[in-house]
Amino acid sequence: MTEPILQVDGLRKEFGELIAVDDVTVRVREGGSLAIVGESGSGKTTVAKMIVGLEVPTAGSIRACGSDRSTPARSTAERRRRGREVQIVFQDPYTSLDPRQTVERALDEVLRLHQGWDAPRRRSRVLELGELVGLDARQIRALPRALSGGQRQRVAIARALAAEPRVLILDESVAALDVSIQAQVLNLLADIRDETGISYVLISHDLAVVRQLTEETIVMWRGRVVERGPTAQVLDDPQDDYTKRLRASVPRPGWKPTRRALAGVGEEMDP
Amino acid sequence: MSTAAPPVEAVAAVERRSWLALLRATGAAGVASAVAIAIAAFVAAFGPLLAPDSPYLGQLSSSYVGPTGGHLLGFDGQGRDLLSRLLGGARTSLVGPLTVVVICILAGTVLAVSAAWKRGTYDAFVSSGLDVLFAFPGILLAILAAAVFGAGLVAASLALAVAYTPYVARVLRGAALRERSQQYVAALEVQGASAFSICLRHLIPNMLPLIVAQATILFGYAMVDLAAISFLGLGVQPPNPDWGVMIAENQSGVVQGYPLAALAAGICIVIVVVAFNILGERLYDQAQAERR
Amino acid sequence: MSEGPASAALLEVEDLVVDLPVEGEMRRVLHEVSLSIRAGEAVGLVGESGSGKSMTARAIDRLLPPGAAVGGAIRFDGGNVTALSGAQLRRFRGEVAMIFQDPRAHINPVRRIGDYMTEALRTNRDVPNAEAEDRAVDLLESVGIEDGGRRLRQYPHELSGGLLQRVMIATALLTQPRLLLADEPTTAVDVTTQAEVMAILDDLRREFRLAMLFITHNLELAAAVCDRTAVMYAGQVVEVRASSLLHDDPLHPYTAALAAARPDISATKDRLASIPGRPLSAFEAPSDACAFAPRCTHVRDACRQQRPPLIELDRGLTRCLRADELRGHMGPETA
Amino acid sequence: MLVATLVVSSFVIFSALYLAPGNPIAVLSGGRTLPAESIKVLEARYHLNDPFITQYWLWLKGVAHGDFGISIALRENVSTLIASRIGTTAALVLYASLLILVIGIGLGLAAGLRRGFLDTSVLAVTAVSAAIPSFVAAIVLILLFSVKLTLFPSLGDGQGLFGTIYHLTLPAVALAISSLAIVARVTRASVREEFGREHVQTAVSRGIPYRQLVRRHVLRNAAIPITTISGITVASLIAIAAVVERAFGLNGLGAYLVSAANSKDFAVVQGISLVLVTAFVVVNVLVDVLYAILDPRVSLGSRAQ
Repeated sequence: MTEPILQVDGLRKEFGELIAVDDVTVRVREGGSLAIVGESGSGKTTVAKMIVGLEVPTAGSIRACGSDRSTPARSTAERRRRGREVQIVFQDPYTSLDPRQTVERALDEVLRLHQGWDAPRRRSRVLELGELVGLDARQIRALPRALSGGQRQRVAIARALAAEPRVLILDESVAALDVSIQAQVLNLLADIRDETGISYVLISHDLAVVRQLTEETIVMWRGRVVERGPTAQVLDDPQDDYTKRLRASVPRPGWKPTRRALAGVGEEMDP
Repeated sequence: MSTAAPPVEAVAAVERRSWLALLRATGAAGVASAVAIAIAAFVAAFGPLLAPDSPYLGQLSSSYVGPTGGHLLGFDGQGRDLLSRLLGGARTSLVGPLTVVVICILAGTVLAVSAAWKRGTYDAFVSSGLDVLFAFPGILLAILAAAVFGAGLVAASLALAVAYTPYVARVLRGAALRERSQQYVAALEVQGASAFSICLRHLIPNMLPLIVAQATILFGYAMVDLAAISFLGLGVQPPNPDWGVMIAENQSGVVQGYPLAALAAGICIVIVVVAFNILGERLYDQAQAERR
Repeated sequence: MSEGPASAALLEVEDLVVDLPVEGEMRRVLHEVSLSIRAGEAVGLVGESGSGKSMTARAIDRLLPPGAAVGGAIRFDGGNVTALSGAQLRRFRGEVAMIFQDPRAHINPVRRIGDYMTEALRTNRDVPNAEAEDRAVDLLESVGIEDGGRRLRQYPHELSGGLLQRVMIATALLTQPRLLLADEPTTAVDVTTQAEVMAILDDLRREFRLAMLFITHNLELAAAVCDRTAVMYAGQVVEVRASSLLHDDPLHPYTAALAAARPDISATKDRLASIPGRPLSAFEAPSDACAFAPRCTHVRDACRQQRPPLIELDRGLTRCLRADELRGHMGPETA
Repeated sequence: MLVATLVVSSFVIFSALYLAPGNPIAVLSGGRTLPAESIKVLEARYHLNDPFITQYWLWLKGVAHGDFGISIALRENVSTLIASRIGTTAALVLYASLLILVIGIGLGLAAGLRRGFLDTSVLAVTAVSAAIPSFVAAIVLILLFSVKLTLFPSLGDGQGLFGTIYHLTLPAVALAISSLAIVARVTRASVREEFGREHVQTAVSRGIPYRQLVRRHVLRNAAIPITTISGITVASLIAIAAVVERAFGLNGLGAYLVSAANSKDFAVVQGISLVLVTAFVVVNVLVDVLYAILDPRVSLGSRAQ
């Protein structure tokens, strides 16, 4: 068996007294797609931040594309190499782009960072990337404020892909989009996977989106993994109490919301 | 059909706002203020060349003599041509505040951006250091500086710059923290861009409208404070012309019933400060509006 | 589920038109919105961003920003809402309670929870403070907050978002209103909390025989908890349908497309039937054509030549010229 | 924080002695040539032969007991000199603060609550008066009220309560005018901003009457930023008072500080600076306390951003 493209073992993160992530283990095979499901406070976003190096793990190890990234990068070259291994697309289309930078310049900046190409070559790659995510030449020259939320999210995807990463982390990347736009972006992500063979890690609270995009699922609750397995199995036949409750909370035709014992699992109770 | 651009998505042709467009957006009062500032700057640069007479030499016999043919504004208490002194005084009255603003904006920006970037203990250290510095009112620090280093524009300007820096840094730190938390910054970090280049090429340019607004507002404050210090005799030293010095020199005229000499210098200060205040306020509103 | 006679409606909105001043010019935000709610009935109002669903609620409660131009009619219990002022308007607002999406911004941060909850009772109903607090504690208990007495003495920043949303719901019910306008009350909370909040709303609504206008972007949620659902697009209501029929037998292509575009939790779709383009705001949409025409896969020339009226069809309402012929052919299965 | 700030500022004020060009004796004597025994006295007084930190500590101990040293120019105890002048400055600052708080906040509230003529004129007048430096205001006031109308004196401190108020009126107005305008503008803006808050809309949607809405939700919340700006401006008066005292020939601390700085009377400069900084810091701390009372989200010690 070949080594997984992303391998996370015993990951832990403490913020002072709070244990945000506790003993999380993740495997993603090349070309595979994994969902990390959970609600606020589950630690799923902290896991994503540690994988891309925005947070330093308290304990545990992270390996991507065969090299270790458990500790902060020492050199510029190392930092950029990691950038070519794993990329991320965030949730908020409105702050994910520099408002002063055109799409073109944003993509060009990333290309310059990673490839030793001359200007014409970078320019043609920018157009190629635009085409890949469905942006025309006019949109490529535009500033973010001229673009809709869906278009901005396409730009964020293109920027991540510009580094030609092997793993793309989607941190609630379609959560802020309108339903009709969300469908477009989900289809786009499926097409990109077919074309490039990239692996996805989807961080999401939306089980329908998880079903649509991933093969494997991990369910997190209060920093710990409570259930894992093939996505269809986890959603159709959840074993853990919390997963069951999460599944039952999704509105559907004929759904009847019920009140549970309030101090029960998952219920936030503050002082 | 797979990844083609959806048909009805249109792109509004929104260009990046030029500084000229920004100025126009500040309205009639903003533009008028900018014009007033431009005139003041021109006078500061070329004032001595424009002056009809010497700002230094005069005859005591003309003391507090009103406007006559060759002397549009008459004479000051020492019989010097008032217009020439006003024109000559523009330079020190504007260069002083400019020095203050440049220093405290530079220092404030560096402190604010580095604190916002590093966060944690470094930020706490910088912030509490600034809080302590906040305990020195600008004028008091300038008087102290004059007592230690001797009276003069340089000591006064440096003292004011030090006193203003915590204020600038505090305002800009808030803006830098907001910018730092934008997701595009995290995206660039993940790409492997260096902190220095992200700050220089993204953070600071995005804070620029606010920085310029701050600088403009501070210019007005610095001008008032420096003129006050010169008025106290601890800034620009007579016989050099300076609007603050001129008010002190000609205060006796007010009581003697000839207020023009002191008033003229006062009016010059008020006009320039009003212009900086209004323009700064409008630019600030624009900077805030752009954030939304 | 038939449309009753007009007199039976508690709230009736007819051809509501709203223009707002934006940068010096008037911009249309609502385009002939018509809607009715009977006493005790829950109606969902669904739409994507910019469709005008929140603006509709604001117009009903007379909360539009200054300078807004309002046309059409809003009637509550037979009375003309748009003509109300002063004490009458305040009394009307006591009968219509509003729940907002972001409780943290909508509750005064410098006053205690108890003050927030009882202010309207003390001020408008002259209920003594102690009695008002007792009632508040009772209602907190019915929204699942047991230690109400302690909560009343806390400040908003000491409570979590989910708890604050419950406080807001309890507060809305304190003055015993007859209509609840709930503007995306669960959008900012977690899925499990959403289920909890919806259950509470549902229970209390039935207990108090309260009518509700439930605003959301989530079609499945609205359909699951409301008797009828109205779908908005570009500042107009394009369909009103019994919730039970909405999913399988929609009357407007937009509703059908919206349902088809959502991924399915119980099955992986090969490809989502996405709607091309982006949702339009009222002022961007064509005014002399069907607003959905530019994105509609069933569009004909006629759709571009006039704005379709809201017509009745199978006890529902639709703004589609081809509704009758397309019926059964625009559902998710055929998309 | 209060203690830390005071320690650091006293340290800065003390070490200014060493920052100055020339040896401490030259600084303390202001360049005057002193007889050998006077130098001995100075050395003993400032413990100049001890290590720097010891010198500072002994100086600070002296200050804590009210011993600020001896004025080289007047050959008198600095504390006596300060005591005889502090009253004038305190009265001037208090008088001006009162004007700022009453008129500034009053104008700001009126303009914030009523759109129209009053609002526009307050905006226009305050835009100009915010830019009038105290010494320019001083000459205009002297010209109008002493020279032309002869209603108020242009010089001197005055005797007794009424005399003091009478003599301090023009100086207080000159000192207050620009701060008053700034406070009025910020007050107006805060009221407007609070009116636009979502929670105010909630109160409207619940049928709360307008007057109560304004009082309990708009003004109550606007009090927080108004407190901040009032605190900053009132504190800043402490230093600007020097300028006004000079312009009106008042015998206050600030004017004395300036003449001491001019004549290089170093002990006096140190003493007065320390008094003024302390007053400045104390006002800021009072504002922080008030802030914590007004805003339940702020706990004492965490300065509002």
